[in-house]
Amino acid sequence: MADLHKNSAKILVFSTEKISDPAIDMAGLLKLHYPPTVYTITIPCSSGIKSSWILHAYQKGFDGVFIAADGSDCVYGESCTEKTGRLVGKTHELMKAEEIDPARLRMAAICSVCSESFVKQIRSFNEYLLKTLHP
Amino acid sequence: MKKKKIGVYICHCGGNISDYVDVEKVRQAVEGEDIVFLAKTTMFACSDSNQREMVEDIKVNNLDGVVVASCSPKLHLLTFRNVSVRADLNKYTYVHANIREQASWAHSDNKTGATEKAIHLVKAAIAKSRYAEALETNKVKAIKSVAVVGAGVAGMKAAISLSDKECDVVLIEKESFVGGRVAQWDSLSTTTETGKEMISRLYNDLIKRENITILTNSEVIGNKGSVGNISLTIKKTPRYINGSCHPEDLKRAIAICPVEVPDEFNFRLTTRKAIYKNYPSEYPQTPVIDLKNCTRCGACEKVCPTVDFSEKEEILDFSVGSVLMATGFDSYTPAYGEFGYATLENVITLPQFKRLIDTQYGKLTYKGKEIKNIAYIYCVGSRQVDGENTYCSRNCCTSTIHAALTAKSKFQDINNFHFNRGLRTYGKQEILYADSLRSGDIYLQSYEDGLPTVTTEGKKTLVKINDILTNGRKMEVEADLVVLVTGMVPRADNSVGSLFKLPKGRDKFYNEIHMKLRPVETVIDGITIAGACQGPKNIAESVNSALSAATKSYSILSKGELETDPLVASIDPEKCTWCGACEAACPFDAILKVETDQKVIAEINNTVCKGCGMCAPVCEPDAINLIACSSDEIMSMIDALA
Amino acid sequence: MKDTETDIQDNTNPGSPLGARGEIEKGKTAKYLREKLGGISEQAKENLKEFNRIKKLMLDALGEEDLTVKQLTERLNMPSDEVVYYLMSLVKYGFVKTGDIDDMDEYYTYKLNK
Amino acid sequence: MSMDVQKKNMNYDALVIGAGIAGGEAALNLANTGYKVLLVDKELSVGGKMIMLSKVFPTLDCAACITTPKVSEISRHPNITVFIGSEVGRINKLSENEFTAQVTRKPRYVHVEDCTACQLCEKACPVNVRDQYQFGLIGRKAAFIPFSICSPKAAAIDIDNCTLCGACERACPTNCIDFTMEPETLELHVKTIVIATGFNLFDPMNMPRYGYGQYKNVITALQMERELAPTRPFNTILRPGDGKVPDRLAYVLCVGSRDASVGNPICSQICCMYSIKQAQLLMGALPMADVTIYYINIRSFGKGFEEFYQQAKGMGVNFVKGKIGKISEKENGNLMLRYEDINEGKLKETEHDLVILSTGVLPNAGIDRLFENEKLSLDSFSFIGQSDMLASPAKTSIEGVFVAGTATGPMDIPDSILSAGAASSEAISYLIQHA
Repeated sequence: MADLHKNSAKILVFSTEKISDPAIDMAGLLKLHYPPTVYTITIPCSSGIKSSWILHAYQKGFDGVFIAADGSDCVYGESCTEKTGRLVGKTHELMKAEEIDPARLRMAAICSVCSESFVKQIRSFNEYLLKTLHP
Repeated sequence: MKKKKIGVYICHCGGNISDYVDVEKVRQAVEGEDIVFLAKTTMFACSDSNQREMVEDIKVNNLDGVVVASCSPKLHLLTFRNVSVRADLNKYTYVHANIREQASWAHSDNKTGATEKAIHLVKAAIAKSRYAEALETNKVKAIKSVAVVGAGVAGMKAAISLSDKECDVVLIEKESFVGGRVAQWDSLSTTTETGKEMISRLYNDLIKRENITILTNSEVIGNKGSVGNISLTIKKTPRYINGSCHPEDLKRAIAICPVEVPDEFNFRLTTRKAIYKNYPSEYPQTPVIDLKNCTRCGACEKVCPTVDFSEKEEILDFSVGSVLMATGFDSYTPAYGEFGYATLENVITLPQFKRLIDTQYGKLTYKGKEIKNIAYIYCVGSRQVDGENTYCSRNCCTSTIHAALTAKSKFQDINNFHFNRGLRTYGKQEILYADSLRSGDIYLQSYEDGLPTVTTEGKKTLVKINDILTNGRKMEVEADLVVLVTGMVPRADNSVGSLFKLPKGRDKFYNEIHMKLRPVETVIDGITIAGACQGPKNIAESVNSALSAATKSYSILSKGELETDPLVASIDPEKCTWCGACEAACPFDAILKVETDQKVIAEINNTVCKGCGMCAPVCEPDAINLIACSSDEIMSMIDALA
Repeated sequence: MKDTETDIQDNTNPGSPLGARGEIEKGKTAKYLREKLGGISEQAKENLKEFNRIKKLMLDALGEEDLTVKQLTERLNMPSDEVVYYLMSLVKYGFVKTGDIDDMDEYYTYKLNK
Repeated sequence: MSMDVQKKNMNYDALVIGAGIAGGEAALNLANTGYKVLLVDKELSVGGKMIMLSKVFPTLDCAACITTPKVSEISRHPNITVFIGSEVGRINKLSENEFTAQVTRKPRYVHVEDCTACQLCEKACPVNVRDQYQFGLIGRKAAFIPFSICSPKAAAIDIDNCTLCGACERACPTNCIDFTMEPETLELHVKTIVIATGFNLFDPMNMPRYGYGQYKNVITALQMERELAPTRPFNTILRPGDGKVPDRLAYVLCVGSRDASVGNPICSQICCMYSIKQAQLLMGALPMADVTIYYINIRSFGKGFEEFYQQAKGMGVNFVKGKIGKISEKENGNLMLRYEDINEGKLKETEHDLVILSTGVLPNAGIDRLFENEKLSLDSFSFIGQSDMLASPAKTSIEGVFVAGTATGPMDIPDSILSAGAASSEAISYLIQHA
């Protein structure tokens, strides 16, 4: 594990069952590689993520948390984008209070075919986390 | 609570997983977990023999649940839930771990990393399994009625097929007339029937059925509910013609109408009036007044008593169990100047050419000039190297050759020159290609890096190519008419698709769940797709997919009842203090304010709740959890992944 | 096996007099068919003989040293494609296993699976 | 003859002939709607040709991952009865929704319900013959499990090659082997029929200039398919002539397709794509190898196909537009391909060490002869004729008889599945309308 950390940060991804999961699956199908210390937890909708989960991940040693949000494609309605944005904002405040770099929480809209965009986002996030946390 | 006993199965997937993930190492890493009673590896977890073994294991060892680590749950979650059910377990005790798409394939460049990740993913699944409880599915009444959106050949066939199965159908067409693209064609390959005749045949079949409602000039503008009971709001624009119009009156009305606009039915080759019908036998037989272009001069009203400008737009509500999308395709419109399109006057598209040869007799002329030499440039808007349309449009090679042969047999002295990129007359269509070669058509081919050019020299239009079939020789044809073989593109107007949140594929057509396992279903439960809205198809292929989609929509509803996941939100009445935040967050009005034991709290209406979880993070006292996605489960998964 | 009037279940087998006729013992039915047919086909007999002969030759040769297909072809003086077929069958049945590949990454050596 | 036919009391709503991917899909659709289905196949397993494949284009899913769950669902569906190792005989239409069909069940000599697939019989059997499920690349026993993911997973006895030594019986722990089994012919009543008899592949022995059969390093694409499958015969890619790991492989497309001289002028629709798929898999399995595809036109017309073709080019697969004239063999087993390079207009010759013939799709003839009192029309290529090809592709010349999959002509797996969807839709409608 120690070796793995040299070039890959530990990232928890919250992904949604119907929209971003298919993109992440397709990234695998197309063998678009990304660091193997990126783990996905699937939830129905990105606007259902609790701040407490994200903070728990940092406590447990995750370097970063990435929300693969539904964006405007959300099957539960357009308010998803705004609500997810709000909970990210709230979590950022909580992170600041606990002196965690807010940039360790990232969000991007990943639609069902955004495999390349997902991998790009994760790679850049990984670089950022390695630079700031494991220089 | 008694300690659980679970079984874990780690799949080789015949090398797809085990070539990169050391499955035995994964097995050893998880077999010691406290609730794991047995852990096995298997060549194909989904195989019949392994499924039987799982059932046996569960029964013999009284397991409380199983975890399978294999491919994406999109493929086989249901397979293994069913295995659990066969072993008398509740299907919600099953937990899936995806170690193929998200481990072995994603990290095929790093076997150690892939194995480590697989171990963590399986441990997280085991953690989730600890909390996975038996749940009762929600039973929902299914309305035995299907809305078919789009009355082209796919939609019409789907409607007939559903009606045959004693299922009510509402067939919704945005245009004023049914028949879609096929109604625009006369001669079709492989049959002597014209496109118009085929549509007439289907329409005559449709209208004699009492369980089909046909709505033309109609669009779905609202959508509520979910599979089994979907409420649609439909806007129906009036035809402004009341009752059946007398043919003679109509002729007079059309003659007198002073408006002339480009006729889309003939791909703008001709014009039509503001009151019109596209062709005499068109359905419905009532003409329509195109109010956007009508000047309200009132001339038609005077000669045709059925004209009625007082008709109002109607808003209709329909409740259906399933929606079948058959919204078709658009024909690619070349860019300004692409092979001379819109800049040279004798450059037209394939659909325009087809209308041209259908509507002319004796001599083939375009803009007053007689046509003898025709150059066809293939793959315009398809197989693009620089553009977004990287796909092949499948049908255009055959369609072009058929049109070229039709032109040759209908008009004299036609010379066809096909500037192609490799002919794709697949299957039996090959015969048509052979016929064309025999008739003397000339084929010239290029690769994508040496496409033909269209230039003018004086009054001449020249098409030039370095022909790879003759050793890259520079060839030049003086063409009277250049036909751009334009392919199929997704509908520019995707309003109905976005209304239902239908996902699109890389080619921007609607995407099926799985090309081979579930080819007509979408990730939106109860919405099926048929015909060319899913990707380029010819008529027979569209019909096959339409009938498949009809069967699928029907089978969802045929029992009159369907089961939905009970994965809804739940409220802890102890913690809830009713602040109303959840009610405001819920997009489905599933949260009610109730009074119990002198306390006002929130309550979830389980039949309305869709389990999105939007209410959970906004709850200050943290009283809301999603079943199967509770904080306990997520936190324990995070612990296992850390 | 089943009463003729009942519906036949999935994947059951065609009719068999076993059980109906007391004299044929379960587990010893090959003898019954041999007697009924009056022996077995010459071709099947020949094929078995040939396989046993080649199997013995191959296993003996590999017993001396590890060999490639080419070397076996020379030792056994038989066509190399036949060698591949029989050798790979013996790998499948567990008599032989695949060893290392040569420096050119072209030919594997094969050895006895002890 | 009629003396032998047992008129058992067997009635089904639908008879589906052929348990490949199309027949299986049609049977499941009918059964899930509540109809009783009899599914008949002449092979020892359901799954048809697809279950034998490695991975499938353009998604590179493994074929087993798609077929096995369907096969498993078929075998346990309460509304589906499966007769494998069985052939349909004469069929008569008695009235609007009443057909009689004779089905002959060949003995497997194993009681499937008792077999645990322990393979002890296989171990005990002394016989070795070429394994038809590995297309002759390797041997199998006369007592054998057809292949690892077959369904039902049970042993069978190859009676033609069995020496009746009895070793298998003695080894069998459940006493499920039974040489007293005899063929039986049943007559059943059904209300509708779906024909899903699939296709045959062109036999390249009919094109001697390619040397198939004579040159051992000329193989068919289906043989390569087995070499690439998870249950592969050699556990790596070897050329069958001498066990060499190949490094200059060539695909010859349109073998027995688009070729009026061998009686098959039509395009087989799948060979370009399966060859491109195999080339991609070979690039993965043999990273140092050169793979060349000799083609006339690449027909990557389906959803995601063109992108898949471009992906193969990107991986380094070499595409040569050329017609192969003749193949000859060198002493070391390598092959010289003489071809006309269409781009350069020259005759050329190149050396390869393994040549794969992408053989075309031919009709699986004979089904029309089973219909005794009605005529099942064929098209001009002997595929089953479609009476209303564009508007109702699953309808045949006989009302109540429908056709699914490649029985009507070449098509790929997604199209076969959609065509099976259409056939079952028509059959369900027919059953409801003629209830």
